[in-house]
Amino acid sequence: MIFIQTLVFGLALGGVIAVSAVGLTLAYGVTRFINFAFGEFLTLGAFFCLMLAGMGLPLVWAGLLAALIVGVLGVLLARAFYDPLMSRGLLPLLVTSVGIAFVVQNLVRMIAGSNPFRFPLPLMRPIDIAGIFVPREQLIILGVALAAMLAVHLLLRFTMLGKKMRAVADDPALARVAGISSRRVLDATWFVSALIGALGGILLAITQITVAPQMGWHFLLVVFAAVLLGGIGSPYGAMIGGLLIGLAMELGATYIAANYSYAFAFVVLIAVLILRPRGLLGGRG
Amino acid sequence: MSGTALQAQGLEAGYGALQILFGIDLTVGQGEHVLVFGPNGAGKSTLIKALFGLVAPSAGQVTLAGRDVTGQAPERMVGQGMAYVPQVSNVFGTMSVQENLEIGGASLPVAQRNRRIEEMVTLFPVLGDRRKQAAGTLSGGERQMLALARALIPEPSVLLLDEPSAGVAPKIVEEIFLLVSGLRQTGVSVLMIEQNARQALPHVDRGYVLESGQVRMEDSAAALRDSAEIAELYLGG
Amino acid sequence: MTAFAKGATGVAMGMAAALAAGTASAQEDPIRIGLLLPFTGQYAWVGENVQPVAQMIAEEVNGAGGIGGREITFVQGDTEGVVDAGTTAAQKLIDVDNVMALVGPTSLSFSGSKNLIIDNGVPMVTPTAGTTELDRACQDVCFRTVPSDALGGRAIARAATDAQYLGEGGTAWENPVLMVAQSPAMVSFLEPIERSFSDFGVEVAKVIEFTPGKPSYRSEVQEALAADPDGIVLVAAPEESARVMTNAFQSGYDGGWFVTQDQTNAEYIELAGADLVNGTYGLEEVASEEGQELNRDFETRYKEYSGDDVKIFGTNTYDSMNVIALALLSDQMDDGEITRASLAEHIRAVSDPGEGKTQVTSFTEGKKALEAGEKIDYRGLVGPIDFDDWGNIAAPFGIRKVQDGAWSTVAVVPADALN
Amino acid sequence: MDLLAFATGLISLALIYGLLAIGLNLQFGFAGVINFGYVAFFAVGAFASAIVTLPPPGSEAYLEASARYDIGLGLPIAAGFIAAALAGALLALFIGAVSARLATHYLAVATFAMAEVVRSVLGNETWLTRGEFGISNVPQPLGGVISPESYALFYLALTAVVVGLIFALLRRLGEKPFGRLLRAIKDDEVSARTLGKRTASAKLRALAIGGAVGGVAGALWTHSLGVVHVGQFVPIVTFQIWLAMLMGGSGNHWGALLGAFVLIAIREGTRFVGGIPGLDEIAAANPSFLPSLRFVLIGLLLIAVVRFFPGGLLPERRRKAPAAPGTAPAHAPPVPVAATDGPILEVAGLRKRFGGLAAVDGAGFVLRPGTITGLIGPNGAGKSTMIDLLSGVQRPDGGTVRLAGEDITGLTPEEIADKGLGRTFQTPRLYPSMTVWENLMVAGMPRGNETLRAGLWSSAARRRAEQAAAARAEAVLAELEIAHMRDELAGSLSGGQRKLLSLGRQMMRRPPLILLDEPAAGVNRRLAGDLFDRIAELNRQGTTFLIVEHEMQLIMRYCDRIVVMHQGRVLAEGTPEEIRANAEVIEAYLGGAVA
Repeated sequence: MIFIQTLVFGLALGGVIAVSAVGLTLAYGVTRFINFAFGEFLTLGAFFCLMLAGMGLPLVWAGLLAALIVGVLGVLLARAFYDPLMSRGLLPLLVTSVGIAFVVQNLVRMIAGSNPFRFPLPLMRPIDIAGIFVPREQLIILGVALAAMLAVHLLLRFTMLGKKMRAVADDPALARVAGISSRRVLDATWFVSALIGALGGILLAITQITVAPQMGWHFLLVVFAAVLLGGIGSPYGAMIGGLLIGLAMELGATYIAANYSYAFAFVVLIAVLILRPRGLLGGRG
Repeated sequence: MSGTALQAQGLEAGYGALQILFGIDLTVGQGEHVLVFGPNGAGKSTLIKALFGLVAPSAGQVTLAGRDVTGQAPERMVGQGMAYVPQVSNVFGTMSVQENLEIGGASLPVAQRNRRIEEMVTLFPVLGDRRKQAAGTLSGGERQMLALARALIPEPSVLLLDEPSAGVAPKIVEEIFLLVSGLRQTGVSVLMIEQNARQALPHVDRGYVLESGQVRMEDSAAALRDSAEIAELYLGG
Repeated sequence: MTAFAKGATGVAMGMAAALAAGTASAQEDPIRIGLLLPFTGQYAWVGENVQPVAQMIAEEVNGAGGIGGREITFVQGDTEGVVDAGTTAAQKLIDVDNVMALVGPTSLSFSGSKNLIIDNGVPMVTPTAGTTELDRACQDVCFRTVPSDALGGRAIARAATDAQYLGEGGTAWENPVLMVAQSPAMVSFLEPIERSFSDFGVEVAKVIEFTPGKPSYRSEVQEALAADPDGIVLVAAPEESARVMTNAFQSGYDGGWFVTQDQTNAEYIELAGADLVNGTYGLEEVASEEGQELNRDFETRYKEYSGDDVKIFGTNTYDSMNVIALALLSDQMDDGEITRASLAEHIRAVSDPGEGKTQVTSFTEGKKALEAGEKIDYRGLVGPIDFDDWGNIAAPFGIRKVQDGAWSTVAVVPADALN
Repeated sequence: MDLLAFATGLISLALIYGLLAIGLNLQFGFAGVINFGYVAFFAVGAFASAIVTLPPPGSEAYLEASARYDIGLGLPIAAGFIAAALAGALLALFIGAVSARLATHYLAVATFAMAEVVRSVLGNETWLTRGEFGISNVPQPLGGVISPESYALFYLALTAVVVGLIFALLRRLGEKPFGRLLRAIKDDEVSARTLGKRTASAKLRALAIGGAVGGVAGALWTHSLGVVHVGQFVPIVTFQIWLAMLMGGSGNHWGALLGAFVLIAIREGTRFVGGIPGLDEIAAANPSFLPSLRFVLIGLLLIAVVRFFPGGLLPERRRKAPAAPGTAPAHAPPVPVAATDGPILEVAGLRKRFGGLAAVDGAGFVLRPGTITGLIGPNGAGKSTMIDLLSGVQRPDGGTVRLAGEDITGLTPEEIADKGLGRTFQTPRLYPSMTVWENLMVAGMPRGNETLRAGLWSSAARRRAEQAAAARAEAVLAELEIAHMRDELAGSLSGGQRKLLSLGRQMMRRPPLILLDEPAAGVNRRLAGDLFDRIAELNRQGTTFLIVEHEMQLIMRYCDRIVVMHQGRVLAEGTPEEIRANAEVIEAYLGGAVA
């Protein structure tokens, strides 16, 4: 009984992680580096949503608009800071992304202050299914997460943009030769990555009730774990990885030690990586 | 032959301090099939890359149907009507055959793209049977076909082929040359570099022999085939 | 210029900037007080909550002519919530800014700056460090206007186990669970609460420690609920507290809650939502009926001043700043000169109880009394503010409860009830 | 106001961060590990040293300090530093074990996660670390003896001595064969392996030293403050260390140290941000405004340093080689191979597939000692793959390779190199950031001299080995006529000079069999001729050669025998005359129905 209950909780947390992980891994697929500033897309998404909702916009619209804004911001950030370094190898990009994370996170604090805000979702009693509590918020999260993942799937499989993204991810040199402007695909990728990140941030805010400047940075580790577990650059891997990490965290907290649940997620990750250095569905490094 | 499709004049290129090409002059007429061959290290690959903008020429000019396209980025070359099929890894392995073809027509309107895909499938029936299959699982010959088809979708005026016989089982090689030869009906001009000269020559109109980054000979395919100089060139004097 | 010279110039320029700023500020006249608190990092909210209250008092002081004509100004010393930054921040405040007193630090930074504070004899009156680690940490210069968690924890256990302190309809808890966040400010409650419950005849069914900063605490809550508690004592920062209570609500829990003085404020109700926290018990340091009234006055005044509700450590800061300001004034009136050493003595002088002393509850009141030549005993929002040898205060506690979206006091636990 | 006291504390802190940056530099700069969890070494060092030196529970000192913790060994402070170094090194070895399996990105994130696990353990295992309470009675060296006023100065001196000592040791190490080897590995690991270098263990040692240095920094830190608390060791510390290292320039320790001083100057200098008109008004409304602005600046700095100072403030300087020894240049004797009358190399049925492509498909041939054999064939015939298989750079899927009768199939490049097979690469794969002389010295140094111990204590025997190698290097420089390039960076050489140097590295080792992959490609004709004359000269002295080359005139002129490969197989074998007359070979080159 407790086990099933834990699974229910783990799935919802996993959904949040999975959405965020898909955003991160999409950008990796095309740009070939792990964006340490990705957590800030989550933070910005939650804050913009909060701000827009505060201005009287219905929550759903506030969320969508916030995601769009963050998507555009993502493109601008990438153009200003990442693009000039694209030819310089991995380390400059990684370090720059850490720098951007510092800047954005602290800018948010400069404007919004340090105290957490409540995410304006009304309190709801859980649904009781044969003694298993299913919180309604979790249903919302799972619903949005599934919709987001489905949207990513449709994008990648059935739109020209998605196919171009996959082509660039598969072989950037060949994509160029085939006449695909990597510039525009890159922009589109950053837009989608940041947008999904923002959506993940809003889901995270629903899960954790509060919105605070450090939320994305803290959550980033878990998202990393999911991305690596699934195999870096593989959106479907990220989805599976996210769900697994969510389950591992809740199961670990329940059955091993609550205060080690982060550590537990990472131990699972490192163990998997030692067995499968490229993650579950990863083809390349 | 009604005009010049592709022309290079005094083309020089290389990698950093290492110069590979020393003043190449070359023309491809409209609808003409031209072979460039020569020993290892002669600069064939660098030539085709310089023509397509993958290597920036340090001097000289490349014109496409009279327009100067020297050093333009490859993705713009495609828009100008030039297509290029690299030697190896020339298909998107994680994507299906159909998707590979769609990528080839990414810049075309949907209707035209679909029409071109159907035309290509007619031209290469094998691809039609494997539309859903991931390109990474195709055989060497099928890959070359897919790569050719993808490059042809936007109806280029000039097609550059980088060693189409590389990495292909010997018995398929002839088949591929026949396929390329069959492209004459579409009117596309072809510039092919190939080491496998003897086997390729019968399928082209004209040939250039490259050595040490310079054009050593230029003649009709038939004349080159019978030249005694060639064997000497390959095996040293 | 060689690369090395460039680098060296960079260092020199940084140092020079530091020097210039240091000397510039030294030539000004105001009395500087250091805010040795985290303003960034995980605990940034602490500094953010304390500073406006301190500023409000400073404006009151400066508006009334300052301390012998000198204004009180603040210098931020951001501890970033880590030890080494806390130490360098303290170094700068003490050595460069030459502050007269410190508001702060938190328990975490105290460990790194303790030697600096003692060696330089800088009086500190911290509103934020209730940790039991400070119970016997330093004499003479260390004071705090927050009772030791040992006392707070005992008050919670006392109230939870005795219906008379739980207001109308309240029933004593028989099977409590204790949930504590693993952060320096919280863990020190753990042992006192657990022990005190036992002392008052009720065993804590389960103690759950949890990592702060996690997105959800469903598993932790599930573990707590498995013990079938009739009440949960929750010790955590507001963010985690809101999360735990929401997760418990979502898991169908409808038992009682008891939180520490950290969450017993209007801010917390807003963060967690009034529906969620309705019926929650909280703790407040109060002396008396009168003290409660003072608290309400402060809440109103602060709202007028900042447009905001009083947040964690607000009342404690009010008392810290008043004690410092009154001690400064008293010290200045004594011989016209203020030193760190004399200030520390005057902190005791203005707050200790005594025969014939005038009891005051604000700077303005105290100033009037001092100018009238009286000796004063500051009594604050948190309690009578009578420091023991180690700078601790003993406070009786008010038990509050969220009713109709606001805290209201249901009982007072007198100091002798905690023995 | 006491600026001196303020500065004292900051300089100590800068030195400690400098030490951390140096440790990270060892791990990243030399072992190539992108460690985003470096703070973990700092943490374990601090806790190890604290726990080792704390008075044991129940002891008098324990009671006096009214301390509260469960563990304390009461050992002297020196033992604490040793424990810290050990703890750091052990953690590094763990990372080393993991890093062998993981690619860069995975490693960056895995180390990042590892640091969080370490922090989690330190925070949770309260019996060991007191968790969130922290330990606050960590003994300070001479704590009771030195007066509190001068203690900060004393500790600064102590820190300077410890850091200076480590710095000097590392510098010394850097000039020794061990340091040269590390720099070579940093530039090109595979090529180092083909010179017989045990790169994996050298990297592991660099990792461990880097870990130990981080641990010592932790010890210095905890004893300076007298406290240790898990809350210190957050990820941002790691990135500050990265910032220090990158600012300084990741090639050298001076840079790392300088970077740390700049970091601390900026980190603490930005505390004085404020007083800008307009800023204070905004700041009044949000107390976190100015403190957060500091971190915005630090973040921007991180971005700017990477973007505009790719080499850091203090780029690596060229090292000048010691003056040439007066002894007469002499050739090193060839490495002896087990005496055999038979062939020096026998290849049989060798196979290697890449995906669907059979690059080498059952090839076999034999090399006689003392010959020069040409390996030719059209593009894609499998020649380069053959060289890679023979030298162990790639593992064959099947078949056997015997060197002087001994089976070397599937051995590692370094093992094969030790057995007496040398090789060059088509692109020379030198160590571009090292000088010509150093390139030769790395190649010529016997393994026993490249140990860590040899770097710290140089015995007479080791000095002799160094001198012998240096003498050989002069001989090779003279013979190749590149003595004037002795102190140039290999990266600044022309294509032809690189090929010469690449041959020169083999001349330092003088293995009995050398495989050359296109030695004349990209080299002008005159120089190519010179190169082949050197090869012929070495051949006269007894070295056997297998040469992949496209320049047919050279092959025909210099080779005793020629092996022709086509489509992964050996198509023909014989003397140059035989090959030139072979119709099959001509067909293979020109294409046609060969198969």
